[in-house]
Amino acid sequence: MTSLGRRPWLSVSRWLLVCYCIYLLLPLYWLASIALQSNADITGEFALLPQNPTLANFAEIWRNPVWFSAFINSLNYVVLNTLISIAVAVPAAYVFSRYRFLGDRQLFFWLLTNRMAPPAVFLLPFFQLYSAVGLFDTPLAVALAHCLFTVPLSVWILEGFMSAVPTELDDMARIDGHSFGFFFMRIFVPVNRGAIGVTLFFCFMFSWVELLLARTLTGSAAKPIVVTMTRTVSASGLDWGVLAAAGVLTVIPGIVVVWFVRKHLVKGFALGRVS
Amino acid sequence: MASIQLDGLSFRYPGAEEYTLAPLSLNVPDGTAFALLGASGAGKTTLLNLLSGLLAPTSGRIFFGDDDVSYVAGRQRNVAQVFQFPVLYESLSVAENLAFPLRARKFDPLWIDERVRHIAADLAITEQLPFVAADLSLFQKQLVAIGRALVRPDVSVVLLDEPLTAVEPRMKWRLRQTLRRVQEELAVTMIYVTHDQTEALTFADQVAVMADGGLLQVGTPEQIYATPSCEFVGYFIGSPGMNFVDIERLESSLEVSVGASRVGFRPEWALLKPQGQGQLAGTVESIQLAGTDSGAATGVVRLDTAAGRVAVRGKLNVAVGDHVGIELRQHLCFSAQGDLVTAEYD
Amino acid sequence: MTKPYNNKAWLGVLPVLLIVAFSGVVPLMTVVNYSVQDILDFNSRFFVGFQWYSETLQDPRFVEAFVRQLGFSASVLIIEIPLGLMLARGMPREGISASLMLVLLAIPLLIPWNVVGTIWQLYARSDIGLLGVTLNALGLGFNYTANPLHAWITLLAMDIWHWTSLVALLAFAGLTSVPAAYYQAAELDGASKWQVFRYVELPRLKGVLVIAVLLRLMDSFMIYTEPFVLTGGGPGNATTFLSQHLATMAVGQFDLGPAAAFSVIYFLFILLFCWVFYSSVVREND
Amino acid sequence: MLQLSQTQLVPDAEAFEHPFRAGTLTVVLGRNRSGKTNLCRHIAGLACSAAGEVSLDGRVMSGLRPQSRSVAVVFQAFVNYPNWTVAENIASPMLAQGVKRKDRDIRTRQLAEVLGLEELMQRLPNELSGGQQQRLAIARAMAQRAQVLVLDEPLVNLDYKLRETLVLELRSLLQQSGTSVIYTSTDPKDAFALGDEVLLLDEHTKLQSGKPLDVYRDPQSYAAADLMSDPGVNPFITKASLVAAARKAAVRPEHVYLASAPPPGEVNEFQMDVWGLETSGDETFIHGSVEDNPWVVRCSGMAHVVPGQRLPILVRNDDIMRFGVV
Repeated sequence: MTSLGRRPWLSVSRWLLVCYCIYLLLPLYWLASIALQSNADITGEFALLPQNPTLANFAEIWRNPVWFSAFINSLNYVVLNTLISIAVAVPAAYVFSRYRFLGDRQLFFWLLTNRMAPPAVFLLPFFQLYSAVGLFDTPLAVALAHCLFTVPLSVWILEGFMSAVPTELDDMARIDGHSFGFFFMRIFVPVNRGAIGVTLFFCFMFSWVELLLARTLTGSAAKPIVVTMTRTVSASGLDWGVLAAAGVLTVIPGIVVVWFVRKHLVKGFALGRVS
Repeated sequence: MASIQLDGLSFRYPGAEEYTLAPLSLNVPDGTAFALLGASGAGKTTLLNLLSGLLAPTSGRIFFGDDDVSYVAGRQRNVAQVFQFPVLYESLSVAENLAFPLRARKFDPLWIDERVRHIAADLAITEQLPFVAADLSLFQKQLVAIGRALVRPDVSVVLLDEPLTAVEPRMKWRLRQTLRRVQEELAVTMIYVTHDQTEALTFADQVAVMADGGLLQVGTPEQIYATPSCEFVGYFIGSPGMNFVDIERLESSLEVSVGASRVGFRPEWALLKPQGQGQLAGTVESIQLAGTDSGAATGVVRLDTAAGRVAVRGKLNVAVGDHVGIELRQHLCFSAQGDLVTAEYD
Repeated sequence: MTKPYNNKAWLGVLPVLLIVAFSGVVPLMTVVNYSVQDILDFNSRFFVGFQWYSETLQDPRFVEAFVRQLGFSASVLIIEIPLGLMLARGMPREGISASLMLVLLAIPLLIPWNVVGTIWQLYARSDIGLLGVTLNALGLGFNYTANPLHAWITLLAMDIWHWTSLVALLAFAGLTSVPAAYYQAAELDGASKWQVFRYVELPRLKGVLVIAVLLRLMDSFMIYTEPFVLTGGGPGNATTFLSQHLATMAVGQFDLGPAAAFSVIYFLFILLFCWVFYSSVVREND
Repeated sequence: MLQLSQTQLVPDAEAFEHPFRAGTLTVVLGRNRSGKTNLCRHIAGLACSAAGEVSLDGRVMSGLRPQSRSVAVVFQAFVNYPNWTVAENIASPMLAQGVKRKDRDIRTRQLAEVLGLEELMQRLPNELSGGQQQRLAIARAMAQRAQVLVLDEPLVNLDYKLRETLVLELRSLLQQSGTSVIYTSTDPKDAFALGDEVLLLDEHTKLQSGKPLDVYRDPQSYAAADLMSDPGVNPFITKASLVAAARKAAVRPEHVYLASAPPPGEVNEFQMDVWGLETSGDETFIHGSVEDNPWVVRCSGMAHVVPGQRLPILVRNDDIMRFGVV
């Protein structure tokens, strides 16, 4: 809209935003430049730009089964966690947004406390529990453990979005004669696909970044990327190049996911409440 | 206080072909109560946003008094606006809300308090002054919003965008009367946007009827109702609107102006007569009761005639299917293009 | 239209209850169980009541770690909340620049926490890091692995880099919910920048800011991975926070009782924050 | 015939009975928050605080879910499925009834033509104007071919002129449909324009019912009289002789005449201090006070009256409505 009423006083905050973006991008740039340099160049004499950029580090990761399988393991439990969380949270959020029932407030609060539970507290008990159940060192273990955090968050966000959808829609479907299942799958879920997309982003965000639980619940078979990276630093010589390359590769999936849900991101961050 | 002069003012969104607001010229004398009447999408709110400075005109000029404000920012135009829902500083008290525009313009604090009390008394919201805006009822909040618009002595024009939409039907009448009374007392120029003809004809000295981004007619409520400039205005004002029939379809002759090809008459300008009388013959298609007059049922009779459907208002002493005559006690003449032709009527 | 009361609704909530209880309730019970026993090995345990609790509370290392944690969380809040708010006010609201800015700001939230540590390690090392080398070139003798103050500053800089976007995006969501009419009315009033922020934007940001403050408070209170990767709690234990202290106790020295007691105290503290959050935001909406 | 018995629209409201005869169009008239929406939801079987028995042609429906009641509803807000096209929205009830695709498409096209939506078939509801969205909701309700059709103040969110045209369309549409129609409104004009029958609701309970003209002519209570006039009746004052022993008396705004145009029959004269007036062109409402009672006088055309003026007005004897004659 060609408008005169644009808020002229943006200059200070806009200038600050630009500085912050630079502050944000510098370390990422440095990660990428290290990833493009051979170890010799990195530890050699310091240079702002990579002298002779090489993709050797990335090739090393691609070829080396340890790194490659770690990547797959990570994606494995992240996707599993996201699917479980959404499959479970969508019906629960529907019920929270549509009905009052015995203990609904207490349950909602209890869910919230789990989202806030410090992972460090659960290291040992998780280890024992999942070994007892025979799930240790499997992607399902990490996925389930992460559910402790992603499910409450998903219910919270989805409930916010769903209460913005008028209940007359449900009434309309009942009056038309549709069964609840038909209404839910063919009308209610599609109408909320934006909200589900945003929730998917939040689940991915949490599950992909977490280290503690992922490390505790995996041995060698299901070792995720996050763990492999910490091992490389401490154990073998400090191969910075390969480490940086792995770092770059872990950033990319996040960017892809956020690009797809960017339109609904703002509402998601309002956790569906403010909108 | 200022008169408002628009010449050739228009607005079009960048990239769109047709105008959201086609070029129009208008003069609103200082201190008048002016109504912008039209269905939704007629361009009323776009015109309002051009006046408030939210939108910059695509072409044409806006003059407040004799200075050109076409591209001046809203804050320098000394304009106030009341929106469809109450827009207040929810965390501030009513008194602070009313004083806000005055403090922003650095008026003397003592004078501000006196002015705030005066406006509050005028709008009968004196007891609400200390309360926080958020705690008021919707009706009271809208009164405070109106107060905020009137509190500045130097306000050039007060813009109102369908201010009664969110107010309960029973309270609309009170708010309308308050608005009209205050407008006359302070003699401030007001532009009132609405799609409701009762609000427009009640509130305004001058009414502008708009449709599809164009200005069709500007006139006093009587002119708009009695002599619509074109068929659209004739139909739009009045419920049911004016009937239109082709002249050659009329049974008997009627003094008709030169160049007229159609005749327009309001439902209450016609009279039902026994078959064979009057200028038009019709069969009763439906009857819509509206109440009783001296005991007899009255309402609107809809008839099918050789010249199409017409509606006649009066006593319901007919039944569906009756063949009757329609006598036109009053009528207007329109050209083939639907514009009013100088009418002769007794 | 108030929501109808219907206990059949439990069917929809049951799966959530099962999943979260499986990984939430059982482990918590085991922790509480351990926290009141002295466990030598699997079959010899003695009930010791609150001994571990009192011991932990007096343990100087716990108190130090607790104070460090509070210090860290406080400084995180003091910087990130206002900074995030100001960034949000500068963010573009329409068009492609708005989407690009959203994606850019969301990136740090998507990087695995240990990779954030690694990035900052590569960035701040005085031998190969862009920041480290530049600071030294300016003659500041910057070395976060040796100097506790430098370690703290680097940790803080990293956390700001990592999490301020969350506050900015939350505040931005709150700002975009302000209807345009309020800005227009303020413009016609001739309100100043500060007045617009104070009387139009801030009242609407209350809910969102409470969420931001409590999320950042709790997440910073639980921080483990990034400091572990960057400084390993060093130099010495200058940057050993609660989670790290707990991790070394529980996994390292394997004295289960105190570690469990510590965990319960830690959890109760978080529960307190949570209750404050629940009562101020969620109840306000119901 | 739809029969309501022991119906309480809210828990402590007075119970009432009412038969909606088959094929008739009943306008349920009541102020805001007088229980109209609860009545609609009660008949349709939707969750609400109303209680009581609902039976259709003798079959008790009270326990049944909306799905198994032959009741279609048009809500006040324009409720359509946002992710389905116009055509899919109209076909929705037929889909639920298992009507085969061929018949569904034919009936969908017919209904779209009747309601002027034929060019918009592939559009989504949010691309339509307010009037079109409500037409879509009406088309879907009719596609259901239910025995009872409920419309809860369907036109209240529409523009002034659009409302007028849609009332006409609805009238012809609903009369041909042959189903029992329940149409709620706050405006007595709708009762006259649409209603074969009118049911007055006040304080969540039935006040009176009958033919619109009959209820208009002899209301059984002051509240019933007040409901049938907009803006409400004029309360009569203490002049004992005129209102005999009635506890309450009132006269309708349209039955107060200006001295300049006296009506036939025996009249009584009053003086009105004019506060102001409202006009829509066809008619004018003069607001003022008569012996410090707020009164409104409705006269046709655009009356020229100035606030502060003392206006002589006339009231015919048999236009005065007397209630509670002792």
